[in-house]
Amino acid sequence: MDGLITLWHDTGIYHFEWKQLVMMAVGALLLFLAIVKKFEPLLLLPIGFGAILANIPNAGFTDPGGILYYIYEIGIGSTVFPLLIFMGVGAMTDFGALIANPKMLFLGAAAQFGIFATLFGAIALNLIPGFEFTLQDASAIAIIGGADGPTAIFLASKLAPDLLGAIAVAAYSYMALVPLIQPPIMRALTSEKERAIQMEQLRPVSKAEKILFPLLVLFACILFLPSATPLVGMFCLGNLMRESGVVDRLSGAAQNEIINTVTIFLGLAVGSKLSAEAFLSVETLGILALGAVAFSVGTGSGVMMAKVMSRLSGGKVNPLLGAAGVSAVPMAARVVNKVGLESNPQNFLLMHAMGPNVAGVLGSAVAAGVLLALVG
Amino acid sequence: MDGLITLWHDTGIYHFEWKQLVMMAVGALLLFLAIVKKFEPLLLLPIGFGAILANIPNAGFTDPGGILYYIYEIGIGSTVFPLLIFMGVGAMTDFGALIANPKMLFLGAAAQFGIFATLFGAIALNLIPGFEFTLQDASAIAIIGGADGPTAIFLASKLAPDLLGAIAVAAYSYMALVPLIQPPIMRALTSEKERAIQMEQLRPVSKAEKILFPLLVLFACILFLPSATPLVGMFCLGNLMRESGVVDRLSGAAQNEIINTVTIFLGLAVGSKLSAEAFLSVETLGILALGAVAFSVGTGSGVMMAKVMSRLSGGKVNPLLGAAGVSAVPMAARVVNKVGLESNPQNFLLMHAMGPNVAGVLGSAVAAGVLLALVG
Amino acid sequence: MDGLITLWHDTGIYHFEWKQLVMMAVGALLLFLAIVKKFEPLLLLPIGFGAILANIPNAGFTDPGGILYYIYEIGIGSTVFPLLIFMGVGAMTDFGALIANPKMLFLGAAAQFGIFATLFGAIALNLIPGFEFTLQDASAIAIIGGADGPTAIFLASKLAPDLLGAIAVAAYSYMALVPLIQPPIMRALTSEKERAIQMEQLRPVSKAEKILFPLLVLFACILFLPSATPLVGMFCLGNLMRESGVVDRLSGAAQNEIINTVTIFLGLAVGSKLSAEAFLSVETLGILALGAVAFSVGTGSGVMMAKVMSRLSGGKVNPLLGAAGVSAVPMAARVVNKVGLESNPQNFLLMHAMGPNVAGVLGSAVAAGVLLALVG
Amino acid sequence: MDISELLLQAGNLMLVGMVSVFLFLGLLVLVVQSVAKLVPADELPVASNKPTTQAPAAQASNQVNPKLIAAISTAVQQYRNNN
Amino acid sequence: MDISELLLQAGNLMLVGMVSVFLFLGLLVLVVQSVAKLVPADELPVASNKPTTQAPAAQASNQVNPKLIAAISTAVQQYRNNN
Amino acid sequence: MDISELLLQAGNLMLVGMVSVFLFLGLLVLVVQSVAKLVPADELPVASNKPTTQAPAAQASNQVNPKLIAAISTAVQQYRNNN
Ligand code: NA
Ligand code: NA
Ligand code: NA
Repeated sequence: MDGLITLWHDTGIYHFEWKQLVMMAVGALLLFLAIVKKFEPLLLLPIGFGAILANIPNAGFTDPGGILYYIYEIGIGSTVFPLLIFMGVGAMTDFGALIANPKMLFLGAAAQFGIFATLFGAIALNLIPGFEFTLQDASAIAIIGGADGPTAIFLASKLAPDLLGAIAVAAYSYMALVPLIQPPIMRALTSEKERAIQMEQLRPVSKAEKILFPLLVLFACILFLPSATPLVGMFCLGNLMRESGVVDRLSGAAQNEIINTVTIFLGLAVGSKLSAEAFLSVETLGILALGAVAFSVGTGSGVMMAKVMSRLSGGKVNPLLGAAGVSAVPMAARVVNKVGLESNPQNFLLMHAMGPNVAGVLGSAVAAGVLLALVG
Repeated sequence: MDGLITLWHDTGIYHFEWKQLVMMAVGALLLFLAIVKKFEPLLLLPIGFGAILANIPNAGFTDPGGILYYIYEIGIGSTVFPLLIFMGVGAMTDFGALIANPKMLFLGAAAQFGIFATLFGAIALNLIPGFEFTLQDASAIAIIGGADGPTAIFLASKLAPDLLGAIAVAAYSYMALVPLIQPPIMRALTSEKERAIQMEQLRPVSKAEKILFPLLVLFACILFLPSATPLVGMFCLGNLMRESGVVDRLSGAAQNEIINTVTIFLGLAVGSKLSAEAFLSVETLGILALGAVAFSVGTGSGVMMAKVMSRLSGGKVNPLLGAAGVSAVPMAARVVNKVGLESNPQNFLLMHAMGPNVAGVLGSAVAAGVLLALVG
Repeated sequence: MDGLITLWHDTGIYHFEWKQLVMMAVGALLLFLAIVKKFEPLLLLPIGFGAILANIPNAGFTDPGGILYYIYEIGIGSTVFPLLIFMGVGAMTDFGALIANPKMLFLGAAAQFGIFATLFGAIALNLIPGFEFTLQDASAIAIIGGADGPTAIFLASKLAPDLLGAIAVAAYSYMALVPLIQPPIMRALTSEKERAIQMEQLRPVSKAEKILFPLLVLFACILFLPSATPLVGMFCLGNLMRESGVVDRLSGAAQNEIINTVTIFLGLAVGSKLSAEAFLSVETLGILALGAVAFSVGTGSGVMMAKVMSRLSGGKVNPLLGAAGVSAVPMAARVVNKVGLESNPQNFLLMHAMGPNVAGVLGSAVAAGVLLALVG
Repeated sequence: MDISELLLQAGNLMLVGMVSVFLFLGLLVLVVQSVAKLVPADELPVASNKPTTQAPAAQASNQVNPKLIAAISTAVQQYRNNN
Repeated sequence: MDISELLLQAGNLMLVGMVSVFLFLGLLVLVVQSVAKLVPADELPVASNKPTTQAPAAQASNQVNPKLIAAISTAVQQYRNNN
Repeated sequence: MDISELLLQAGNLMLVGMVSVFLFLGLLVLVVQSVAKLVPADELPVASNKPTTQAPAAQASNQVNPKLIAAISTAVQQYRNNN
């Protein structure tokens, strides 16, 4: 019965270190949030499961030859997975509301202040002993404020791969928490009267405008910000496939089989970066704290910008719309709609909030491009 | 017209060796079994086709740069393909019947005796000149008795890659032959009265139990048998995606696009290992003989265990259910149902047999983990 | 504000060279043809988009680490993508019309004269200073006359990777132009009376014949032309999955998720080869001119062969059918039908033209095999 | 390694393997039984005796007008062509 | 690099970043407005206030006979089993 | 290699290539004709003059109530959303 002793020496029980147990508990917590609380389950379920698998002693999931090793290296090390997700998101995005009211782009711009303020905050955290964030680390952390998962994973994989697990978890968790984080900030910064403002109906948008939009965005990006073209280019490819109407097979593949398959693997790969060494550090606490700051500041700056636009337009813009500028599509737009209905039961802001909402996606891709160009 | 002579020197006819012709005939036989006899066509059709392609002289399918070379190295060399199939099978498996009557797990355990008896048998074959199976070879061969294709391919790719083609072909062929192999053994070991035993209706199972089941199986595996976690982990991931109800997009991808795509490539890759050098040997005959033994012994030991449980329960367990413990889902469960109906036209055993049937999948994954830990 | 200067030095505007601008215009032209003119949009849209991305200065899409680099190396460098497309096309092809009237294979053979005449023409172009096509280059260019995208990409990636972009663009563009290129040639070579010939109804084809067809084609290819087996083998695998009727899941995957996904990536990868250095040369003009010749000669030789067969059969074959022999499925068959209806409103040639049409696919795969064997 | 040594090892593997498999699946029996006691039942319980979701579909199909099925297949076909 | 230097750089990044984002998205505002003027409207314009194509489906489903839906699910199931 | 040599090779390729293509496809003609003689016809033969399976679907769609189609698209949409 030497075999039984060999097996025993091989068991998890024999090899466990407390750190791995803690990381498995973190994985289980993510599964709980995904399944019971329905927090971004499409990502947090595979991330949580990946975190559990990656921390099994003696199983070798993340060693060369293990399945999570291959998935991470092929999919995230190459940045291919977040770009494919972005292509799929592009194919699922309707820019109609934004094209009808392009000034909403300013809200998507303003909300990115959450990113840059957090960057400053992350560097300021270095004043506290124990934190030693480089500019690269700080930039990768700050992009949590973009409220856009694939952008955060893309930038983190380029600038701070060691922090990728914590950054992705923070980004998706706070995106799920948008209905809790945003309303108090929105109410604090606006008056009852402002929140009750009704918007004019959006004009119809022609098919040609919708087809030209992704091409013009890409063109502007090529001219002025080439470092953002991987993200923006794949996003625009997806959107062009959608709007052109001539490649429905491909658009369908991007929206369904490709994005679904990649989501499973992306989640597992992110989870595989939730190793005890990388995650159980004071830096993770800092990242979680900074992420909350990022979302809050982004919401606030979006709302403030919307207040300015409301004044300038003579009260035709509901300041709540600014909160949708952080992206977190379509959650933030729904929150805007809900808070708006509280003040005025006739006030249906959902369509209007889709404009700043998708503008926020472009805004954070642009911010990521700026960060890549300047600190990458 | 030198060109025509060059072409002639390039033809298959000019280069054929008889061994390649024999292997093409083997490939054609597999196609025949798949298409005309409907033996596990989803696997045997691509395996047979892959065998033909791999044995074309001068075509280079399995040389570096050839498509079968890439598919094998990327998919099976890395063990990624069988694990993805297992994820898909997990997403297609309903553990309800097993959760309602967990004692059926003992039947899934007993049927694994087919594996370990075959391991002993494979070593004993070394007494015959011409056979030189190592313990690794014997373990990979024995797993045929697990009646589970991806488990067999996973273990063979780790322990005995040279035998992978023969092992996979034997595993899928015998799974298709379950309706012929099992009934005589089942009838021989049970009395008419035993076969007529009717089972109590299964209790309803709650959603929470179904969600917790894959997590608890994974947890037990982490604690006691980490070497089985690649197989069990991916299986449980698929099942959790299914039962959680919050990621239907991902569960659908695992059950459809991923498993279908991987099945084509897995079959071709297995077929590419049916080269003349590896397959046309006395060892292949040994593997085919041992595979038949494995299925028969597994069926018998499952039935014997069920007879013991029938006695202990005072005749509440139909001993036929033990035969479903070899897995071969859902074929073995259907065979149980059919044999049961012969003795008692009111006796619908299908649902009851799904319990030991899926238990057999877990059982052989556990057995694979034990073999990996002890001889890997 | 050093940062703004750094960003400025990073912009596309600062770095553009006129050649890249020209290539982006080429990409935009392909998008225009795809979206507005509906020229083979499934391929030309991703090719055009890929061409734009590949020529962005400072974005690194085609440098090691860039997404287009990975896609090209993994998918086309390995020849895996065109072979998977071919598998999907096989799964979508119904050989019924060809099996019912196998003599149509001669039309598919005759139309390949477009390939070999163009090969001669490409070498003859070397008489003009500035052209220096090797036999490999000439063969890759000539395959444009096969009117089959994946075959052209497969052969070009093996024989002349530098010309791949121009060859693929020419192949798909001329396939889209078939309704303009073919009718004048067809009318010039046939009399009104010939064009009015009505064909006998096709006999029913049994399921067994349809299942055996791909296997027999593969077998003939193995015996006589192993160098064509990668293309023909994957095509026959797809067709066997379709016709066997026992693996509908796999056939569906080949026809949908696999081919759609691969099409996006194949297009992007081809587009990534449209770099200024490779494309902006006199050779590209030569390739475009030779491609037009190839289609015209192929159409003409197909029609002439059909006239011979019409004579030999005593006027039972409509000579227009020869034009369908170039493949370009199903466009060429539709053109035949349309031109036939002009001369005789009762003359429905579509079904009859599907025979030479799919024969043309086999014919150009065979021609590609011959070229690979003799100049590869 | 000579054959008797190998046979001994194979026998040992057989013993250890079967013991492990029974212990592991036996543990699962206890775990599942405990969960069943601890977890409250669903208010509208999921029937455990449906092995696959296809069964009800197959049943239902007997009650369905064939013309309707034809119409639906058409729609599905169109749907698929568009995708 | 000491912390004050880093803070300076972070501040600089904040300034440059926000300026770039506003310039870029502001440029897009102008571009979209120009396109709207230059491009003719569709004859049957696409309604811009439909965020997703699911909305009409969801609406329609309220009007549909549940028995019909059951029949359709059956058909879809069969269709799926064949694929 | 000078140009006349290349032209000679190209001419040779043309000849060899066309001969090969005709021989190969001609062989297939014989093979298919033989198979047609050897293989028994289906009892309910597959009509060979259907190029695609869409044809019957397209036909059928003319007979189908548009309201039904709408209902079905809804169902398919729902089905798809769940997948
Ligand atoms: Na954003
Ligand atoms: Na088993
Ligand atoms: Na052709």
